[in-house]
Amino acid sequence: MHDDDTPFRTPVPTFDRPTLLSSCAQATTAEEARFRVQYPNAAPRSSRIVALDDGAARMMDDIIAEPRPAAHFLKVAPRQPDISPNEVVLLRLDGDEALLSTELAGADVVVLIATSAQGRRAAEIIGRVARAASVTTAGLIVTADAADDVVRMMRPVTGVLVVSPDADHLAAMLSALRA
Amino acid sequence: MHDDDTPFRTPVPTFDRPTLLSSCAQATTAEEARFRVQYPNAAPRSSRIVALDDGAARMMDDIIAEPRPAAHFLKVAPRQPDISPNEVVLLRLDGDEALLSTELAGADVVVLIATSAQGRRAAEIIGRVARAASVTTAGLIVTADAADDVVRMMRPVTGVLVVSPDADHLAAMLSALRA
Amino acid sequence: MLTKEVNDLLTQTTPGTPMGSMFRKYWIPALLASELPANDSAPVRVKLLGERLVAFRDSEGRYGLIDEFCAHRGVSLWFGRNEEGGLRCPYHGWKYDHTGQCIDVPSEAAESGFCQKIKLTGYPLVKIGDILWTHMGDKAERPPLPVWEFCTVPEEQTFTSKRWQECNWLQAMEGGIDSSHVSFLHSGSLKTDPLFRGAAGNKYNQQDRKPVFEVVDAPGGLFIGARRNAEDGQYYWRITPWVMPSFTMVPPRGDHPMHGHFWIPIDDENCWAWSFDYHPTRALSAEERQSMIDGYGVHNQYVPGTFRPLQNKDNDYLMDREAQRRGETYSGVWGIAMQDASLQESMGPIVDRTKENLVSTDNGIIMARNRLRRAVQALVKSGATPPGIDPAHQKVRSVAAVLPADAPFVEACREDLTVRPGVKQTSV
Amino acid sequence: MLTKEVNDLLTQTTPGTPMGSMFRKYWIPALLASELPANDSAPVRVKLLGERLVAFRDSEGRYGLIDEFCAHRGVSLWFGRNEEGGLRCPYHGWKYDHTGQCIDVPSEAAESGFCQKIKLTGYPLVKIGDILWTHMGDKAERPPLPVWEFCTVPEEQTFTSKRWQECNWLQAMEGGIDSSHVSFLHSGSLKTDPLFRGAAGNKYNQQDRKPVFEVVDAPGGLFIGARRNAEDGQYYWRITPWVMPSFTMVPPRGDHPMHGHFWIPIDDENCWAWSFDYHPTRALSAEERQSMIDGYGVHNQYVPGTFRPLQNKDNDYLMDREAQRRGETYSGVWGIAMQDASLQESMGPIVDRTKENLVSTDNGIIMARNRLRRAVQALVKSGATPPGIDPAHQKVRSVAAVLPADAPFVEACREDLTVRPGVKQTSV
Repeated sequence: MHDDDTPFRTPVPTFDRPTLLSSCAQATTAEEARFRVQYPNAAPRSSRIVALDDGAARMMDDIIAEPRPAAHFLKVAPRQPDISPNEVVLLRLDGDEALLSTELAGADVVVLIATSAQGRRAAEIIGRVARAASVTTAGLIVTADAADDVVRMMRPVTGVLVVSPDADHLAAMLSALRA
Repeated sequence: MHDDDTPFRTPVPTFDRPTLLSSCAQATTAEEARFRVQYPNAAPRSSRIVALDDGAARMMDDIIAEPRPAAHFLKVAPRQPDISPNEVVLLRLDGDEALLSTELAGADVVVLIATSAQGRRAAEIIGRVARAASVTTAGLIVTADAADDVVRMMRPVTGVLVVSPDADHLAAMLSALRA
Repeated sequence: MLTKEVNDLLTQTTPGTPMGSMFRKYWIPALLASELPANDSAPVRVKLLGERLVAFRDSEGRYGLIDEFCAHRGVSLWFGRNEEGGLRCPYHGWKYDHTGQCIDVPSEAAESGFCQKIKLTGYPLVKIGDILWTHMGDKAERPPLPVWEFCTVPEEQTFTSKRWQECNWLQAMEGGIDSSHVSFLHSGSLKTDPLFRGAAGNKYNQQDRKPVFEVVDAPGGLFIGARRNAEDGQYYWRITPWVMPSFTMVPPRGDHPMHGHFWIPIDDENCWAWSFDYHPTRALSAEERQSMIDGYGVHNQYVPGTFRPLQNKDNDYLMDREAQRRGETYSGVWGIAMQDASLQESMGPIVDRTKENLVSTDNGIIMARNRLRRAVQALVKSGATPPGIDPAHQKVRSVAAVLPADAPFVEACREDLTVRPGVKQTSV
Repeated sequence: MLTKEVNDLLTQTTPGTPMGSMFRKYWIPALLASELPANDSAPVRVKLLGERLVAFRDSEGRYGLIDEFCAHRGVSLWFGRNEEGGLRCPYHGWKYDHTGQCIDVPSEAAESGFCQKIKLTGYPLVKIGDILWTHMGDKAERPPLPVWEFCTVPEEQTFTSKRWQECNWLQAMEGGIDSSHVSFLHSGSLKTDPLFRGAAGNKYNQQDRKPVFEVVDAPGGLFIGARRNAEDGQYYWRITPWVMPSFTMVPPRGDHPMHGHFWIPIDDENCWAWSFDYHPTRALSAEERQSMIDGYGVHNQYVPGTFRPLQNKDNDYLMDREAQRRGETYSGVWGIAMQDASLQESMGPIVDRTKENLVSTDNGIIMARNRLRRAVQALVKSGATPPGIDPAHQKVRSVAAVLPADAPFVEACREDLTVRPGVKQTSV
């Protein structure tokens, strides 16, 4: 089927439309804008930020000065004991170990950070398990290079991907998403 | 004659009326409202507030904390020497005696306060003399009961009558009337 | 006059204001049921008490009154698609049910449950009579549903309209309890309006243009009696009930339908004047209903397709100086409703009551303001339930009657001032 | 969401504001060349970045963009007489040349040299393509003239329009980089708009309504890729370039002309939405040009004699609920341009971004805001030249392409995303 199989119909705008009291003319003044959304209309979100490699872990350390109570900052542990094909061992900020399966329970979004393809295996597991659990994933690749291999690693495991040479997008993204 | 003897005529509103610059549309904006009445447009009023009975006198004492320079607060004196059928002896706040005839001279409004029918005779004289002198009278009956007898006493001698169980209407009325 | 503080207290009803909190204790009219005529019909923008809302009727017929703006990026949901059990924002497809709960965020996996975290403010909408009523306050303190007689009689006995009035609710409402202007402003209309003329009582109005007022406190508000001289030393009384915060009824004339108003804040500078006509015991005649549709009585004509009066401030209310000169209308403006509205709008968006000069015949207004002030302050101080919420307060009628000279009017008309199902109004 | 501080930083562009200083670093579109059609034609009022200006074309054909108000008594020079090499105030005859220099004060002796002491602000106006461009910043730091492809191709290959949009520039611009709304808001238009329909790529849009986004930093701004499933495990990519501060291009469809936008602040609550259509290698057909004039594609119809859209907030954008129900338009509003503008205006004059709830598909917008914030702060801190001024940054094109599953789209389309004179666009 082609789109232009649909017969083309021109709507005819006319002038005989009244201005309703409820019209947008009333809807978009600066005065009334003050009264919009007077209450919290979204529950707090719970996010997991996972540094997949050493460069990503350093970046993460740089931004966690700002307190983000609803976010867990995690790093892929250097040693991965062979627990299960669906498990990754992570390290909390305080150095304690945490399991991927535990962290995913109750998470709304997982943000994966990569500066290289070093974390390929962990990325693959996190992406697969998060998808099975219907947890949204976002990826941030911070690299000045072309980064083909990192894109290839991250694309299948994330729902949206951001590529930038600048580390400060991480803080901007977390803040924008209320993470 | 019946009202509906008048032939019925339907005015025909039309759309061909221009909006003049001087139209009400310009006359009723919030911005221009600031510029209304920039000067005192009414001379001070002089009022006499008369408590007709003991309950009314106690009520009056409660509200005169607020200074009202244009108001004279008066109570009907317990002893009424037989001076004239058109005279009532009143007591000022400081306890001095004052005559109704003196107080009515220069008064704009007389507010009579009653909580019972105790002051019937004084009310009758004040109402009659005030009407003869073209001084407006208002009555306030403060009572939780049906108060038939108080209404019967006050109605013939006042131009407007307020009946309420709450004493605080007195202050509201005096303030509203700039008394 | 009022101090600036009290004027602000009584006129401001946006969220967080004391009077706004008080209005949010009541069931108030939100829109005409005819504005949402069918399941999945077009959503309607509603602004009440300064809040921007959108009303819709979903595929199952459930009414919703929710925040107008999508939680995602703030787009107006008036542009939304009302279909398949909810209102969907046309920008990125977020969808809300009739309670304001987000039920779909297409960019997120349905299983993620993300949408459950998003909830817009939602208020109930309940159809009683011709009106969809809402309660914008705390759900836990929702009062009983309204029982006003005009909206609980059979539908053939009642008619409701609403019009946009371009001023603060309080000065509009004050017109409803101000009987002393009838002999002036509306004097022409008593002769010509099909919903007024012919009543025996009209002659008292016209013979005695200086009524005397009595204002009597009532549990739900006030009764305002205006008496005029009648035959044999008796008085012709016209009794207006006012129930807090803003319900008023006009005293009846003959067997004409009874009418009254609700005055509901849109925001601080606009209000809805709701106007109803009903007869307690009989159907409205076809002629009466047509007169109401045509804008007679307390109703009005409209700019087509809107609730804005045909006569409005942009066309000087179609003022006719010749009709004014001939005495057909006292102010030159046609119709009871617009005679009132034109003058009230001319007072400014929020009249500055520090500058007014009241006289003693204004005592009905003075008392009403004081009742409102007391109720608001009691609510703020101790959470006291304001008058008018108790269904017993709502079961009132207006009265027109000839009474003996010394009869206290409230006592003499105790039963007549109360709703009595199956008994017609007391009228002259 | 953004903090209030950052929202203010990005949305305010009047003189002295940080973002206002940044906009004043660029050449920006000021008016259509057709608005000043001839020497000594009528002057035109222009408001840009909160500054009130008047544009005119003098007797020698020199363009001037100067302060709107006469230095003498503040009269608007829009009332002026454009004659004999300058614009003369009609009040007392003061006259200004195209640079804003006062060249005559009739009340003073010419010999006094008084007029030389009077100088209004004046900005350059340069015609490139259909547009008169201006630079409102420091003359000493004037950058190279703009080299955007749409205004440097031969005139028969290009068409430009502008429309007034009644909201802040940033929320309008954000619509231009928000690819995720296309499958919803514009879904009807893909079927019916003569400037879109028939492209092979349209089917991917309609088959896969959940695109996946990748956002890639570029020297001048961003590339935003939206991928949808195509045949044989490949992806259909639509790539939107954004060049700072506010240039966006829509990915092409088939051999239809390419289009895009500039979003230029009028003041903080209004902006110009500039819309262009061009083909890199062929003349626009008569039918295409007529469709653009008729308001199809990214263009729109006007209230006659103005640049205000025929569909505007005062008439609810001529919303057609029946067309919405039939699915011809998703929101009931006709035309791509007004579909966007209606929703963006409904968000309020300056949307309060502290209250929004972004999701991860909004990352294009998140990144763009962060780039703007960084550039403004770098400008304030160290005077750093913002991205988008370098002519190399301006030589971009949008792309629509089917690529292998694992290809990074910017690398795979490096050449296609760059202006190549004589080579047509890469499109599906």
